[in-house]
Amino acid sequence: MLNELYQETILDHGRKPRNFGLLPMVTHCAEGHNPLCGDQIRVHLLIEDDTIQDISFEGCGCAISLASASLMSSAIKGKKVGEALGLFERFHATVTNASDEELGIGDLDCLIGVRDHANRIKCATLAWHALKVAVQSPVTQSQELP
Amino acid sequence: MLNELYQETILDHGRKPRNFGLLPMVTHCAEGHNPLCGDQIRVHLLIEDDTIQDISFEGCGCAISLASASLMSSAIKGKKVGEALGLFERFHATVTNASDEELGIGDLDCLIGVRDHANRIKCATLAWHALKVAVQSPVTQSQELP
Amino acid sequence: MMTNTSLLDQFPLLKEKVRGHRLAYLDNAATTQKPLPVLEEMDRIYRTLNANVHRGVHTLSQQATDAFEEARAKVARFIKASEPAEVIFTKGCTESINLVAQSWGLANLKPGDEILLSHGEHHANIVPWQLAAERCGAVVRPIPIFESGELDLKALSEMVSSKTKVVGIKHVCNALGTINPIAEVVRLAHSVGAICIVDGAQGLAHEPVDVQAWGVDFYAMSAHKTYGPMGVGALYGKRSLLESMPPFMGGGDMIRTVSFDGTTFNEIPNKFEPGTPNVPGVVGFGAALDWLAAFGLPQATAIENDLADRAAAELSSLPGVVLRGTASQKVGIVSFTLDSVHPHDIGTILDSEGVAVRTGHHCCMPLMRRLNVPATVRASFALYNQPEDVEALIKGVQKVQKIFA
Amino acid sequence: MMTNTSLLDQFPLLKEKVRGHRLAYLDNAATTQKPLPVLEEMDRIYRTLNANVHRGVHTLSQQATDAFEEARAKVARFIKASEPAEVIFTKGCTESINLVAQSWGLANLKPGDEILLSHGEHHANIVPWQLAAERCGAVVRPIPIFESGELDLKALSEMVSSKTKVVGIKHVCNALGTINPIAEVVRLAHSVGAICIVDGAQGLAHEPVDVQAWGVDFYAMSAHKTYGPMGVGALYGKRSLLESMPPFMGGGDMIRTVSFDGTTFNEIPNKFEPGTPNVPGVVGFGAALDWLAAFGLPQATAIENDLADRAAAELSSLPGVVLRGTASQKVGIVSFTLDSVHPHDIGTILDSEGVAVRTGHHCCMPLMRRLNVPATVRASFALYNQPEDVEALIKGVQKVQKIFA
Ligand SMILES: Cc1ncc(COP(=O)(O)O)c(C=O)c1O
Ligand SMILES: Cc1ncc(COP(=O)(O)O)c(C=O)c1O
Repeated sequence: MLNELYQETILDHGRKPRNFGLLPMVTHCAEGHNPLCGDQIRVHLLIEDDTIQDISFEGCGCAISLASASLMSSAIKGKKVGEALGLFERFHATVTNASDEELGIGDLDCLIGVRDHANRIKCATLAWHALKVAVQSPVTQSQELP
Repeated sequence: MLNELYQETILDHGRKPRNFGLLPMVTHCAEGHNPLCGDQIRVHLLIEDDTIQDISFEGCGCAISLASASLMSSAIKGKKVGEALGLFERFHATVTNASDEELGIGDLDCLIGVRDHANRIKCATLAWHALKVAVQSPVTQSQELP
Repeated sequence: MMTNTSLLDQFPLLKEKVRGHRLAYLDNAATTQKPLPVLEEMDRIYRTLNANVHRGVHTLSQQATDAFEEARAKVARFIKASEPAEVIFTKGCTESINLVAQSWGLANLKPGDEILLSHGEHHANIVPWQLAAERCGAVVRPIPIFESGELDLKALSEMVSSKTKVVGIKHVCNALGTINPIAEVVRLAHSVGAICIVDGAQGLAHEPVDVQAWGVDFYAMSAHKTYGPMGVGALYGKRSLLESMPPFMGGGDMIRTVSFDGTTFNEIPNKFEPGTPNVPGVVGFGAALDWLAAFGLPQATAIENDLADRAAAELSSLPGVVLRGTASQKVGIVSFTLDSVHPHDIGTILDSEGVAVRTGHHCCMPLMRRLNVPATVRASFALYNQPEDVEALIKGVQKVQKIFA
Repeated sequence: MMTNTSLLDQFPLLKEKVRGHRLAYLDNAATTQKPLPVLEEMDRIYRTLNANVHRGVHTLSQQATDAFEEARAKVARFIKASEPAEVIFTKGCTESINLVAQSWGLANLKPGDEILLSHGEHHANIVPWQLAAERCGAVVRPIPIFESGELDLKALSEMVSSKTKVVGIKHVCNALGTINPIAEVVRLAHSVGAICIVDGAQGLAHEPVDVQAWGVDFYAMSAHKTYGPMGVGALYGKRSLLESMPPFMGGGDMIRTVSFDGTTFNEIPNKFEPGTPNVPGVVGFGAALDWLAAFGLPQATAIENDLADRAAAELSSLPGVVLRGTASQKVGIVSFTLDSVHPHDIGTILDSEGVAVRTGHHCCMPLMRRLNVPATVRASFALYNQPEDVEALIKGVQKVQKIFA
């Protein structure tokens, strides 16, 4: 059961998160916070033509939340905003056991093991929740350089 | 058990309390209140030479508290203040089972049955508590005619 | 009448003897007995998944959290709330009302504002408002009631004004049994922009509750009066109100971040639930509501009203007995006085016959003064009561009459 | 080391399997398991004398009242209070502290007054004071602590001044295990006329309490951390303080008379206990203290400290492990972090091995920031823990290291 959760892919993304850091240009951004373990993930987006042209995230957290943010960023870069949100819905349904569907998108499926650890679902979805808020939170010039 | 509590003497004192009403002259007075059943007993004293020359009470309450007030008033009229308070101590000890002693004073012993009804001890001692406060509460002229 | 004798197996206490007599437990408005399934469910929690909730990463803690949140969903369904987050767990109805008076009250009441409370309210729905009013300069005013125990709706409709900020009413009167017209009271409160808080302590176990249909803003409950455990209650509040309110108490779990420079608060319901909750108690509350729903509220009411009607009829045929509270809409509560015998003495004599009733002001001193009695004797029925309980009550009152003849 | 294996028969949950492994329950600072005698005593109350207290004239109610008041006397004796009336029953330590902050606090705090709280306090002893301070214009200031978790007494002695009105400190730190020097803190508080409130949540089960010898003004407790039930706590307060304080919540039983013209309040402890109390819970609390006293607090502490010392020694020999909290006076709590692995991941992996620990900020966010860690892993011991529990913990941490190698 546990081995399913802490797989090599997750450990790898947790250790070396992809798309970590700042972006040269940002149009949208938001922060997610999980008080249970103190995880904090900030998602930066460059949205043009309703498409996520670029994405990055910063923050600190457990292996699950960092890996999930990293996997998410890889999975949605280049996707339409609506597609990305649709993916979140399917991802959410899968990890909360509401759906049995495999996602088949990038390495996202390797987070399915979180199902057996209900108290870690928040970690696995934190970056996604931040994404959802971010696409509705355009940044102004002043917010860009805090 | 119950018959021991609601004896003829108690019923009689409850129905026709002795020393009920006001006094022509009062030196001390106080009120006792039992929120559980709403009993309210006001004790009036005429103390001269450290002696309870006269006593009366007013109020409303259950048969036990009225009978107890009536019995008390009969028992202590004419007694020294210290004697009366000493009697309260013995009475209290008896009804709370702290002592097995019979009181042998007037009809006070007929209240012993209250022992088996712990929630009525407050009723049986209400007037006594008021007495104890009263002897320390001299009235001023203005308080006498409220 | 429906029979409920087989139920008694679920209530061990009802088979005990008291002062040598079969126990006739007619003090159900004070607290009901709890059926074995509820006791066993609490015991199961302690024995198999005792852990703190919300904060734990380990399995037991997750299981405890799931059971706890499931109970919240049960309470929400039972009172027809639109979502579980509108249910806050407290230690009882009294705390629930204090939460509203202190959190909503202190944040919203201004000098001159009026809080209208029925003259029949329990102290639990008077004193918290007096304490809040004193701090804010608001005024508490009684809504008149009739001698029958019924609310004077016309008087209320004339009292409400732009000054009115709160209207408080109990769903069911613990002293007299009156069922109040909640929907109408809510309508009058809302017509002037006031909130309506309903004290549901005596309602939950006996009357259907539909907070959404009524549109009530707050509904306060106690588990122990509804076949559930002591030390647990709940407050229903509309999401928009709960969200707008400052916290009542501070502590763990109700916060998002804490620092000495400032603290931010969690979402509802957690914002109002600091500290370790009573997990087995809350789960027991949920189990009690399940149990009651399975028995059937209409069945329960039919049994209780039938017994209360019999008791009222027989009592009123006894010389000197005056029934108190004669509203047309009542639950199974019979309150009475007996010419020239103090209720407290009646209570003691009934107790000596194994009949447990409540005597006193029932935490409704203003109501007693309104009725001009120092106290009453109250027999309150639950779904497990039997015709023998009524017989014992009547025999007991006859004995009182003989002693005090 | 003393053996306590036979004890396990009293704790059914400790024999359960979790995720296929023997349960090593090391989350005792969150809540302890409850021995069968405590569970059985609560069940006995429900089954044989379930009734409301204080207000009833019938036998059951009197018996329930007696049991309830006897528990109050037990708590008073356990903490060496001078009389039972100085013990107020609440739903937990959190409510106890809120009671003081809102009742004493709002009545006594003025703009500019200072409330000094140790930097290590639990949110339960910070947030209530922030809420009160905000209303009164008072200021909350942290008392520095050392990296070891020890209080900086010298700093406190320099901070106290005529502005200081409250000094708040926990008896024992739930996150690190530090035992604070209560007598000294009380002395410093009193030297400037401030009151001292002690958060005893983690103290009661592990350290002797003597409120009179310390001279502490308030001591707050939770039953569920002391082998007792959830949903019950207590507040010790000095009679003179409690008497001078306005009520916290309003309702039944806390009043002497109620009318719409004004209300007068009951004496302590009733003034602070409105509504129906948690009778079985309170009696269970008393039973838990009896049980603990019979086992022997020194014996309990010896077992716990021995296991914690072993765990600390073995953990610190593992690469990358940093022990957090190294005070010289500690109870059996071991807090640690592991280089580059987040505590939450450690917790999940330990859970999969049957080891229940707490990971997170332990409701001590300011303390975590002071130690510069987002969270720690905490293993907290109780008197029933076994050497196998330590072994399972160490094996689990080794597994974490292997996975994250
Ligand atoms: C030090 C400390 N204070 C206060 C509390 C709060 O206690 P409770 O949650 O039982 O109200 C806790 C427990 O979480 C604690 O460890
Ligand atoms: C009408 C009413 N309101 C409020 C309460 C208070 O409930 P609790 O004592 O459970 O807090 C009661 C019970 O005494 C009641 O009957």
